[in-house]
Amino acid sequence: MTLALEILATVIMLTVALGIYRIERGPTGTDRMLSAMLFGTSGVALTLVLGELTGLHGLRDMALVFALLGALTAVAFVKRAWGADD
Amino acid sequence: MPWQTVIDVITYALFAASGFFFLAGSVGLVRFPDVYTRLHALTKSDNLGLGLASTGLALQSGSWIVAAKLLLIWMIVIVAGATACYLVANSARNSGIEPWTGGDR
Amino acid sequence: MMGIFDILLVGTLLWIAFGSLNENKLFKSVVMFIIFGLFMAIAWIRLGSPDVALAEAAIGAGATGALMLDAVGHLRSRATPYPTGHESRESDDG
Amino acid sequence: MSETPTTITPRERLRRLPGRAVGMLLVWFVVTEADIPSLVIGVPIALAAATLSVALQPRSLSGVYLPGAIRFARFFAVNSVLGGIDVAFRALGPRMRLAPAIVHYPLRISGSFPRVFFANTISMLPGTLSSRLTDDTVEVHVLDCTRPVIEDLAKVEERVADLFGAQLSPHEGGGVL
Repeated sequence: MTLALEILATVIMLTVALGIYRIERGPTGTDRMLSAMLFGTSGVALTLVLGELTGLHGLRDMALVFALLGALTAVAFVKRAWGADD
Repeated sequence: MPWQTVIDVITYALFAASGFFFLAGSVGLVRFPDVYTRLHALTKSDNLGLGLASTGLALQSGSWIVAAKLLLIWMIVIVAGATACYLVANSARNSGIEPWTGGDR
Repeated sequence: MMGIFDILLVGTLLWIAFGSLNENKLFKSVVMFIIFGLFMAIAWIRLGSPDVALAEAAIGAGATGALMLDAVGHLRSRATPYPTGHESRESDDG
Repeated sequence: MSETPTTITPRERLRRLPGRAVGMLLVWFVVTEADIPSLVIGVPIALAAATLSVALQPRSLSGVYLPGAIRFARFFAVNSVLGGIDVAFRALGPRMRLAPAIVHYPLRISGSFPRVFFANTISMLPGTLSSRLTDDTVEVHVLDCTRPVIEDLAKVEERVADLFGAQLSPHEGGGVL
Protein backbone atom coordinates (compact mmCIF):
# COMPACT_ATOMS: atom_id res chain seq x y z
CA MET A 1 0.00 0.00 0.00
CA THR A 2 2.90 2.35 0.74
CA LEU A 3 4.14 2.04 -2.83
CA ALA A 4 0.68 2.81 -4.24
CA LEU A 5 0.44 5.95 -2.12
CA GLU A 6 3.92 7.03 -3.19
CA ILE A 7 3.09 6.53 -6.87
CA LEU A 8 -0.15 8.48 -6.47
CA ALA A 9 1.70 11.36 -4.76
CA THR A 10 4.28 11.43 -7.55
CA VAL A 11 1.60 11.42 -10.26
CA ILE A 12 -0.23 14.33 -8.62
CA MET A 13 3.07 16.22 -8.33
CA LEU A 14 3.66 15.57 -12.03
CA THR A 15 0.25 16.97 -13.01
CA VAL A 16 1.01 20.08 -10.97
CA ALA A 17 4.30 20.59 -12.81
CA LEU A 18 2.31 20.24 -16.03
CA GLY A 19 -0.11 22.93 -14.89
CA ILE A 20 2.65 25.50 -14.34
CA TYR A 21 2.99 25.62 -18.11
CA ARG A 22 -0.39 27.38 -18.15
CA ILE A 23 0.88 30.11 -15.81
CA GLU A 24 3.92 30.63 -18.00
CA ARG A 25 1.83 30.86 -21.15
CA GLY A 26 -1.13 32.90 -19.90
CA PRO A 27 -2.47 34.49 -22.07
CA THR A 28 -4.83 36.35 -19.69
CA GLY A 29 -4.70 36.72 -15.93
CA THR A 30 -7.77 34.51 -15.64
CA ASP A 31 -5.94 31.58 -17.19
CA ARG A 32 -3.14 32.03 -14.67
CA MET A 33 -5.63 32.13 -11.82
CA LEU A 34 -7.14 28.85 -13.03
CA SER A 35 -3.84 27.12 -12.37
CA ALA A 36 -3.83 28.47 -8.85
CA MET A 37 -7.32 27.02 -8.35
CA LEU A 38 -6.14 23.69 -9.79
CA PHE A 39 -3.34 23.59 -7.25
CA GLY A 40 -5.82 24.14 -4.46
CA THR A 41 -7.53 20.83 -5.33
CA SER A 42 -4.25 19.01 -6.01
CA GLY A 43 -2.85 20.40 -2.75
CA VAL A 44 -5.75 18.88 -0.79
CA ALA A 45 -5.20 15.49 -2.41
CA LEU A 46 -1.44 15.66 -1.95
CA THR A 47 -1.77 16.61 1.71
CA LEU A 48 -4.19 13.74 2.40
CA VAL A 49 -1.95 11.22 0.65
CA LEU A 50 1.19 12.44 2.41
CA GLY A 51 -0.68 12.39 5.72
CA GLU A 52 -1.56 8.73 5.24
CA LEU A 53 1.98 7.97 4.10
CA THR A 54 3.75 9.58 7.06
CA GLY A 55 1.11 8.73 9.65
CA LEU A 56 0.67 12.40 10.58
CA HIS A 57 -3.09 12.47 10.89
CA GLY A 58 -3.17 16.14 11.79
CA LEU A 59 -2.56 16.79 8.11
CA ARG A 60 -6.28 16.22 7.48
CA ASP A 61 -6.88 19.56 9.20
CA MET A 62 -4.37 21.11 6.88
CA ALA A 63 -6.25 19.69 3.89
CA LEU A 64 -9.32 21.52 5.22
CA VAL A 65 -7.33 24.77 5.33
CA PHE A 66 -6.23 24.19 1.73
CA ALA A 67 -9.83 23.62 0.66
CA LEU A 68 -10.97 26.90 2.20
CA LEU A 69 -8.01 28.88 0.86
CA GLY A 70 -8.78 27.92 -2.72
CA ALA A 71 -12.17 29.62 -2.44
CA LEU A 72 -10.71 32.63 -0.59
CA THR A 73 -8.11 33.30 -3.27
CA ALA A 74 -10.66 32.93 -6.07
CA VAL A 75 -12.98 35.45 -4.39
CA ALA A 76 -10.09 37.89 -3.77
CA PHE A 77 -9.12 37.59 -7.42
CA VAL A 78 -12.61 38.13 -8.81
CA LYS A 79 -13.50 41.00 -6.45
CA ARG A 80 -10.20 42.86 -6.37
CA ALA A 81 -7.77 41.99 -9.11
CA TRP A 82 -9.97 41.27 -12.11
CA GLY A 83 -8.32 42.31 -15.36
CA ALA A 84 -5.05 43.31 -13.70
CA ASP A 85 -3.04 41.49 -16.34
CA ASP A 86 -4.49 42.81 -19.61
CA MET B 1 -9.98 -14.26 -0.49
CA PRO B 2 -9.46 -12.46 2.80
CA TRP B 3 -11.40 -9.28 3.40
CA GLN B 4 -8.33 -7.05 3.63
CA THR B 5 -7.17 -8.16 0.17
CA VAL B 6 -10.51 -7.21 -1.36
CA ILE B 7 -10.28 -3.75 0.21
CA ASP B 8 -6.70 -3.36 -0.99
CA VAL B 9 -7.59 -4.26 -4.58
CA ILE B 10 -10.48 -1.78 -4.58
CA THR B 11 -8.15 0.87 -3.16
CA TYR B 12 -5.54 0.27 -5.87
CA ALA B 13 -8.22 0.67 -8.53
CA LEU B 14 -9.49 3.89 -6.92
CA PHE B 15 -5.97 5.34 -6.70
CA ALA B 16 -5.24 4.46 -10.34
CA ALA B 17 -8.47 6.14 -11.47
CA SER B 18 -7.72 9.15 -9.26
CA GLY B 19 -4.28 9.62 -10.82
CA PHE B 20 -5.84 9.32 -14.27
CA PHE B 21 -8.38 12.06 -13.58
CA PHE B 22 -5.80 14.42 -12.06
CA LEU B 23 -3.66 13.90 -15.16
CA ALA B 24 -6.65 14.49 -17.44
CA GLY B 25 -7.50 17.72 -15.59
CA SER B 26 -4.01 19.11 -16.07
CA VAL B 27 -3.83 18.03 -19.71
CA GLY B 28 -7.17 19.72 -20.26
CA LEU B 29 -5.90 22.90 -18.62
CA VAL B 30 -2.93 22.91 -20.99
CA ARG B 31 -4.69 21.83 -24.20
CA PHE B 32 -8.15 23.42 -24.12
CA PRO B 33 -8.55 26.59 -26.17
CA ASP B 34 -10.23 29.15 -23.87
CA VAL B 35 -11.09 30.08 -20.29
CA TYR B 36 -14.50 28.41 -20.24
CA THR B 37 -13.39 25.04 -21.59
CA ARG B 38 -10.44 25.06 -19.17
CA LEU B 39 -12.86 25.68 -16.32
CA HIS B 40 -14.77 22.57 -17.40
CA ALA B 41 -11.60 20.47 -17.15
CA LEU B 42 -10.71 22.01 -13.81
CA THR B 43 -13.98 21.63 -11.92
CA LYS B 44 -15.07 18.20 -13.06
CA SER B 45 -11.93 16.20 -13.55
CA ASP B 46 -10.04 17.35 -10.49
CA ASN B 47 -12.94 17.12 -8.07
CA LEU B 48 -13.55 13.57 -9.26
CA GLY B 49 -9.85 12.75 -8.83
CA LEU B 50 -9.93 14.06 -5.28
CA GLY B 51 -13.15 12.16 -4.56
CA LEU B 52 -11.68 8.85 -5.73
CA ALA B 53 -8.46 9.39 -3.79
CA SER B 54 -10.29 10.24 -0.58
CA THR B 55 -12.63 7.25 -1.01
CA GLY B 56 -9.55 5.04 -1.27
CA LEU B 57 -8.01 6.63 1.83
CA ALA B 58 -11.30 6.24 3.71
CA LEU B 59 -11.39 2.52 2.87
CA GLN B 60 -7.82 2.14 4.10
CA SER B 61 -8.38 4.06 7.33
CA GLY B 62 -11.05 1.58 8.42
CA SER B 63 -12.70 4.06 10.79
CA TRP B 64 -16.09 5.67 10.34
CA ILE B 65 -15.21 9.04 11.76
CA VAL B 66 -12.15 9.41 9.51
CA ALA B 67 -14.23 8.41 6.49
CA ALA B 68 -16.80 11.05 7.46
CA LYS B 69 -14.09 13.68 7.78
CA LEU B 70 -12.67 12.83 4.36
CA LEU B 71 -16.17 13.06 2.91
CA LEU B 72 -16.62 16.45 4.62
CA ILE B 73 -13.35 17.72 3.12
CA TRP B 74 -14.43 16.54 -0.31
CA MET B 75 -17.82 18.22 0.02
CA ILE B 76 -16.18 21.50 1.07
CA VAL B 77 -13.90 21.30 -1.96
CA ILE B 78 -16.90 20.66 -4.25
CA VAL B 79 -18.94 23.56 -2.88
CA ALA B 80 -15.95 25.93 -2.88
CA GLY B 81 -14.92 24.78 -6.34
CA ALA B 82 -18.38 25.18 -7.87
CA THR B 83 -18.77 28.67 -6.36
CA ALA B 84 -15.30 29.79 -7.46
CA CYS B 85 -15.97 28.36 -10.91
CA TYR B 86 -19.23 30.28 -11.25
CA LEU B 87 -17.55 33.51 -10.06
CA VAL B 88 -14.73 33.21 -12.59
CA ALA B 89 -17.05 32.24 -15.47
CA ASN B 90 -19.43 35.08 -14.58
CA SER B 91 -16.64 37.67 -14.41
CA ALA B 92 -15.26 36.43 -17.70
CA ARG B 93 -18.69 36.82 -19.32
CA ASN B 94 -19.22 40.26 -17.82
CA SER B 95 -15.82 41.52 -18.93
CA GLY B 96 -16.63 40.41 -22.46
CA ILE B 97 -14.35 37.42 -22.99
CA GLU B 98 -15.96 35.62 -25.91
CA PRO B 99 -16.15 31.82 -25.82
CA TRP B 100 -14.11 29.95 -28.37
CA THR B 101 -16.37 28.40 -31.00
CA GLY B 102 -14.39 25.98 -33.12
CA GLY B 103 -12.51 26.82 -36.24
CA ASP B 104 -8.79 27.29 -36.21
CA ARG B 105 -7.69 24.21 -34.33
CA MET C 1 9.85 6.36 -5.19
CA MET C 2 9.81 9.26 -2.75
CA GLY C 3 13.20 10.25 -4.22
CA ILE C 4 11.48 11.02 -7.53
CA PHE C 5 8.75 12.90 -5.66
CA ASP C 6 11.30 15.01 -3.79
CA ILE C 7 13.25 15.84 -6.94
CA LEU C 8 10.01 16.88 -8.67
CA LEU C 9 9.01 18.96 -5.64
CA VAL C 10 12.36 20.76 -5.41
CA GLY C 11 12.49 21.31 -9.17
CA THR C 12 8.96 22.73 -9.18
CA LEU C 13 9.71 24.96 -6.19
CA LEU C 14 12.81 26.41 -7.83
CA TRP C 15 10.93 26.92 -11.09
CA ILE C 16 8.09 28.75 -9.30
CA ALA C 17 10.55 30.82 -7.25
CA PHE C 18 12.37 32.01 -10.37
CA GLY C 19 9.06 32.59 -12.10
CA SER C 20 7.82 34.81 -9.28
CA LEU C 21 11.01 36.91 -9.15
CA ASN C 22 12.32 37.02 -12.66
CA GLU C 23 9.36 38.59 -14.40
CA ASN C 24 8.16 42.01 -15.37
CA LYS C 25 4.52 40.93 -15.41
CA LEU C 26 3.23 41.76 -11.97
CA PHE C 27 0.14 39.57 -11.95
CA LYS C 28 2.06 36.49 -13.02
CA SER C 29 4.48 37.04 -10.15
CA VAL C 30 1.59 37.22 -7.69
CA VAL C 31 0.05 33.95 -8.91
CA MET C 32 3.47 32.33 -8.81
CA PHE C 33 3.89 33.59 -5.24
CA ILE C 34 0.58 32.06 -4.12
CA ILE C 35 1.52 28.72 -5.67
CA PHE C 36 4.95 28.97 -4.11
CA GLY C 37 3.24 29.16 -0.71
CA LEU C 38 1.19 26.02 -1.44
CA PHE C 39 4.26 24.06 -2.50
CA MET C 40 6.40 25.31 0.29
CA ALA C 41 3.70 23.91 2.60
CA ILE C 42 4.03 20.51 0.90
CA ALA C 43 7.81 20.77 1.29
CA TRP C 44 7.40 21.45 5.03
CA ILE C 45 5.31 18.29 5.30
CA ARG C 46 8.08 16.33 3.61
CA LEU C 47 10.54 17.85 6.06
CA GLY C 48 8.41 16.54 8.91
CA SER C 49 6.98 19.76 10.37
CA PRO C 50 3.22 19.85 9.83
CA ASP C 51 2.79 22.87 12.14
CA VAL C 52 5.02 25.06 10.00
CA ALA C 53 3.23 23.69 6.94
CA LEU C 54 -0.15 24.74 8.33
CA ALA C 55 1.13 28.25 9.06
CA GLU C 56 2.72 28.49 5.63
CA ALA C 57 -0.48 27.44 3.87
CA ALA C 58 -2.72 29.76 5.89
CA ILE C 59 -0.49 32.84 6.06
CA GLY C 60 1.97 32.45 3.20
CA ALA C 61 -0.42 31.29 0.51
CA GLY C 62 -3.81 32.45 1.81
CA ALA C 63 -3.63 35.76 3.63
CA THR C 64 -0.58 37.21 1.86
CA GLY C 65 -1.85 35.96 -1.48
CA ALA C 66 -5.22 37.67 -1.04
CA LEU C 67 -3.48 40.90 0.09
CA MET C 68 -1.21 40.84 -2.94
CA LEU C 69 -4.13 40.26 -5.32
CA ASP C 70 -5.81 43.26 -3.69
CA ALA C 71 -2.64 45.32 -4.13
CA VAL C 72 -2.38 44.41 -7.81
CA GLY C 73 -5.98 45.46 -8.31
CA HIS C 74 -5.31 48.82 -6.60
CA LEU C 75 -2.18 49.42 -8.64
CA ARG C 76 -4.12 48.85 -11.81
CA SER C 77 -6.98 51.18 -10.88
CA ARG C 78 -4.39 53.84 -9.95
CA ALA C 79 -2.39 53.34 -13.13
CA THR C 80 -5.23 53.71 -15.64
CA PRO C 81 -5.98 57.47 -15.41
CA TYR C 82 -2.31 58.51 -15.25
CA PRO C 83 -0.38 56.62 -17.93
CA THR C 84 2.99 58.34 -17.37
CA GLY C 85 2.89 58.81 -13.62
CA HIS C 86 4.65 62.23 -13.64
CA GLU C 87 1.75 64.66 -13.94
CA SER C 88 -0.20 63.00 -11.17
CA ARG C 89 1.95 64.16 -8.27
CA GLU C 90 0.18 67.48 -7.65
CA SER C 91 -3.29 65.99 -7.79
CA ASP C 92 -2.32 63.19 -5.42
CA ASP C 93 -0.94 65.59 -2.80
CA GLY C 94 -3.68 68.18 -3.12
CA MET D 1 -43.62 26.41 -3.41
CA SER D 2 -43.94 29.19 -5.92
CA GLU D 3 -44.17 32.13 -3.51
CA THR D 4 -41.42 34.73 -3.71
CA PRO D 5 -38.81 34.65 -0.93
CA THR D 6 -39.96 36.86 1.90
CA THR D 7 -38.22 38.27 4.93
CA ILE D 8 -38.04 35.92 7.86
CA THR D 9 -39.74 36.53 11.22
CA PRO D 10 -37.83 36.32 14.55
CA ARG D 11 -40.03 33.43 15.61
CA GLU D 12 -39.11 31.50 12.51
CA ARG D 13 -35.43 32.18 13.21
CA LEU D 14 -35.80 30.79 16.73
CA ARG D 15 -37.56 27.71 15.39
CA ARG D 16 -34.58 26.94 13.15
CA LEU D 17 -31.99 27.31 15.93
CA PRO D 18 -32.00 23.78 17.44
CA GLY D 19 -31.60 22.02 14.12
CA ARG D 20 -28.78 24.33 13.11
CA ALA D 21 -27.03 23.79 16.46
CA VAL D 22 -27.19 20.01 16.10
CA GLY D 23 -25.76 20.30 12.61
CA MET D 24 -22.87 22.49 13.78
CA LEU D 25 -22.14 20.11 16.64
CA LEU D 26 -22.04 17.21 14.20
CA VAL D 27 -19.53 19.07 12.01
CA TRP D 28 -17.37 19.78 15.08
CA PHE D 29 -17.55 16.13 16.08
CA VAL D 30 -16.43 14.99 12.62
CA VAL D 31 -13.67 17.59 12.27
CA THR D 32 -12.12 16.72 15.64
CA GLU D 33 -12.43 13.00 14.79
CA ALA D 34 -14.68 12.17 17.75
CA ASP D 35 -12.45 13.75 20.39
CA ILE D 36 -14.78 13.80 23.43
CA PRO D 37 -12.76 16.21 25.72
CA SER D 38 -12.74 18.85 22.97
CA LEU D 39 -16.54 19.12 23.31
CA VAL D 40 -15.89 21.48 26.26
CA ILE D 41 -14.99 24.05 23.63
CA GLY D 42 -17.06 22.50 20.87
CA VAL D 43 -20.51 22.85 22.43
CA PRO D 44 -20.28 26.62 23.11
CA ILE D 45 -18.68 27.23 19.72
CA ALA D 46 -21.37 25.22 17.93
CA LEU D 47 -24.12 27.10 19.77
CA ALA D 48 -22.51 30.46 18.97
CA ALA D 49 -22.08 29.50 15.32
CA ALA D 50 -25.69 28.33 15.06
CA THR D 51 -26.97 31.55 16.67
CA LEU D 52 -24.86 33.66 14.35
CA SER D 53 -25.91 31.73 11.27
CA VAL D 54 -29.60 31.99 12.16
CA ALA D 55 -29.30 35.68 13.04
CA LEU D 56 -27.50 36.60 9.83
CA GLN D 57 -29.74 34.62 7.50
CA PRO D 58 -31.26 37.18 5.16
CA ARG D 59 -34.27 35.26 3.85
CA SER D 60 -36.22 32.16 4.49
CA LEU D 61 -34.50 29.11 3.01
CA SER D 62 -36.50 26.39 1.35
CA GLY D 63 -36.65 23.27 3.44
CA VAL D 64 -35.05 20.07 2.20
CA TYR D 65 -37.25 17.08 1.43
CA LEU D 66 -35.41 13.98 2.66
CA PRO D 67 -36.38 11.27 0.10
CA GLY D 68 -35.69 13.80 -2.64
CA ALA D 69 -32.32 14.51 -1.08
CA ILE D 70 -31.39 10.84 -1.20
CA ARG D 71 -32.48 10.58 -4.84
CA PHE D 72 -30.53 13.74 -5.61
CA ALA D 73 -27.36 12.43 -3.91
CA ARG D 74 -27.49 9.26 -6.00
CA PHE D 75 -28.14 11.19 -9.20
CA PHE D 76 -25.33 13.63 -8.41
CA ALA D 77 -22.80 10.92 -7.59
CA VAL D 78 -23.44 9.00 -10.82
CA ASN D 79 -23.49 12.09 -13.01
CA SER D 80 -20.44 13.79 -11.55
CA VAL D 81 -18.47 10.61 -12.29
CA LEU D 82 -19.84 10.66 -15.84
CA GLY D 83 -18.92 14.35 -16.10
CA GLY D 84 -15.34 13.64 -15.07
CA ILE D 85 -15.04 10.75 -17.55
CA ASP D 86 -16.55 12.87 -20.32
CA VAL D 87 -14.19 15.81 -19.88
CA ALA D 88 -11.19 13.53 -19.30
CA PHE D 89 -11.65 11.75 -22.63
CA ARG D 90 -12.21 15.03 -24.41
CA ALA D 91 -8.95 16.35 -22.98
CA LEU D 92 -6.89 13.24 -23.66
CA GLY D 93 -8.26 12.30 -27.07
CA PRO D 94 -5.99 12.92 -30.07
CA ARG D 95 -8.56 15.25 -31.63
CA MET D 96 -10.42 17.21 -28.96
CA ARG D 97 -14.10 16.93 -29.81
CA LEU D 98 -15.26 20.36 -28.73
CA ALA D 99 -18.25 22.32 -29.97
CA PRO D 100 -18.73 24.96 -27.26
CA ALA D 101 -21.77 27.20 -27.19
CA ILE D 102 -23.70 29.43 -24.81
CA VAL D 103 -27.20 28.20 -24.03
CA HIS D 104 -29.99 30.19 -22.35
CA TYR D 105 -32.14 28.10 -20.08
CA PRO D 106 -35.34 29.58 -18.59
CA LEU D 107 -35.61 28.70 -14.90
CA ARG D 108 -38.67 27.00 -13.48
CA ILE D 109 -37.68 26.62 -9.82
CA SER D 110 -38.32 29.59 -7.58
CA GLY D 111 -36.47 30.94 -4.56
CA SER D 112 -32.94 32.30 -4.52
CA PHE D 113 -31.28 29.41 -2.71
CA PRO D 114 -32.67 26.65 -4.96
CA ARG D 115 -31.61 28.67 -8.01
CA VAL D 116 -28.06 29.18 -6.78
CA PHE D 117 -27.96 25.50 -5.85
CA PHE D 118 -29.14 24.57 -9.34
CA ALA D 119 -26.52 26.82 -10.98
CA ASN D 120 -23.76 25.26 -8.88
CA THR D 121 -25.03 21.74 -9.62
CA ILE D 122 -24.92 22.44 -13.36
CA SER D 123 -21.22 23.23 -13.12
CA MET D 124 -20.45 19.77 -11.75
CA LEU D 125 -22.39 17.77 -14.35
CA PRO D 126 -21.18 16.51 -17.75
CA GLY D 127 -20.38 19.18 -20.31
CA THR D 128 -22.19 22.11 -18.70
CA LEU D 129 -20.96 25.17 -16.78
CA SER D 130 -23.23 27.94 -15.53
CA SER D 131 -21.81 31.34 -16.38
CA ARG D 132 -24.54 33.83 -15.48
CA LEU D 133 -27.63 33.75 -13.31
CA THR D 134 -30.23 36.43 -14.03
CA ASP D 135 -33.80 36.91 -12.83
CA ASP D 136 -35.39 34.03 -14.68
CA THR D 137 -32.78 32.46 -16.92
CA VAL D 138 -29.45 30.80 -16.37
CA GLU D 139 -26.79 31.10 -19.02
CA VAL D 140 -24.90 27.84 -19.51
CA HIS D 141 -21.65 27.23 -21.33
CA VAL D 142 -21.77 23.76 -22.92
CA LEU D 143 -18.82 21.77 -24.23
CA ASP D 144 -20.74 19.96 -26.94
CA CYS D 145 -23.82 21.66 -28.37
CA THR D 146 -24.69 18.63 -30.52
CA ARG D 147 -26.02 16.86 -27.44
CA PRO D 148 -29.61 17.43 -26.23
CA VAL D 149 -28.49 19.95 -23.64
CA ILE D 150 -31.85 21.52 -22.83
CA GLU D 151 -33.44 18.14 -22.07
CA ASP D 152 -30.50 17.24 -19.80
CA LEU D 153 -30.80 20.54 -17.93
CA ALA D 154 -34.56 20.03 -17.52
CA LYS D 155 -33.85 16.65 -15.95
CA VAL D 156 -31.31 18.17 -13.55
CA GLU D 157 -33.76 20.91 -12.63
CA GLU D 158 -36.44 18.33 -11.79
CA ARG D 159 -33.97 16.58 -9.48
CA VAL D 160 -33.11 19.84 -7.72
CA ALA D 161 -36.80 20.68 -7.35
CA ASP D 162 -37.36 17.21 -5.90
CA LEU D 163 -34.60 17.91 -3.38
CA PHE D 164 -36.51 20.98 -2.17
CA GLY D 165 -39.84 19.15 -2.35
CA ALA D 166 -41.26 21.25 -5.18
CA GLN D 167 -43.22 20.35 -8.31
CA LEU D 168 -42.35 21.82 -11.71
CA SER D 169 -44.55 22.73 -14.62
CA PRO D 170 -43.66 21.05 -17.94
CA HIS D 171 -40.68 22.58 -19.63
CA GLU D 172 -40.71 24.88 -22.64
CA GLY D 173 -38.35 27.29 -24.39
CA GLY D 174 -34.63 27.89 -24.20
CA GLY D 175 -32.05 27.42 -26.88
CA VAL D 176 -28.59 27.81 -28.28
CA LEU D 177 -27.46 31.39 -28.65
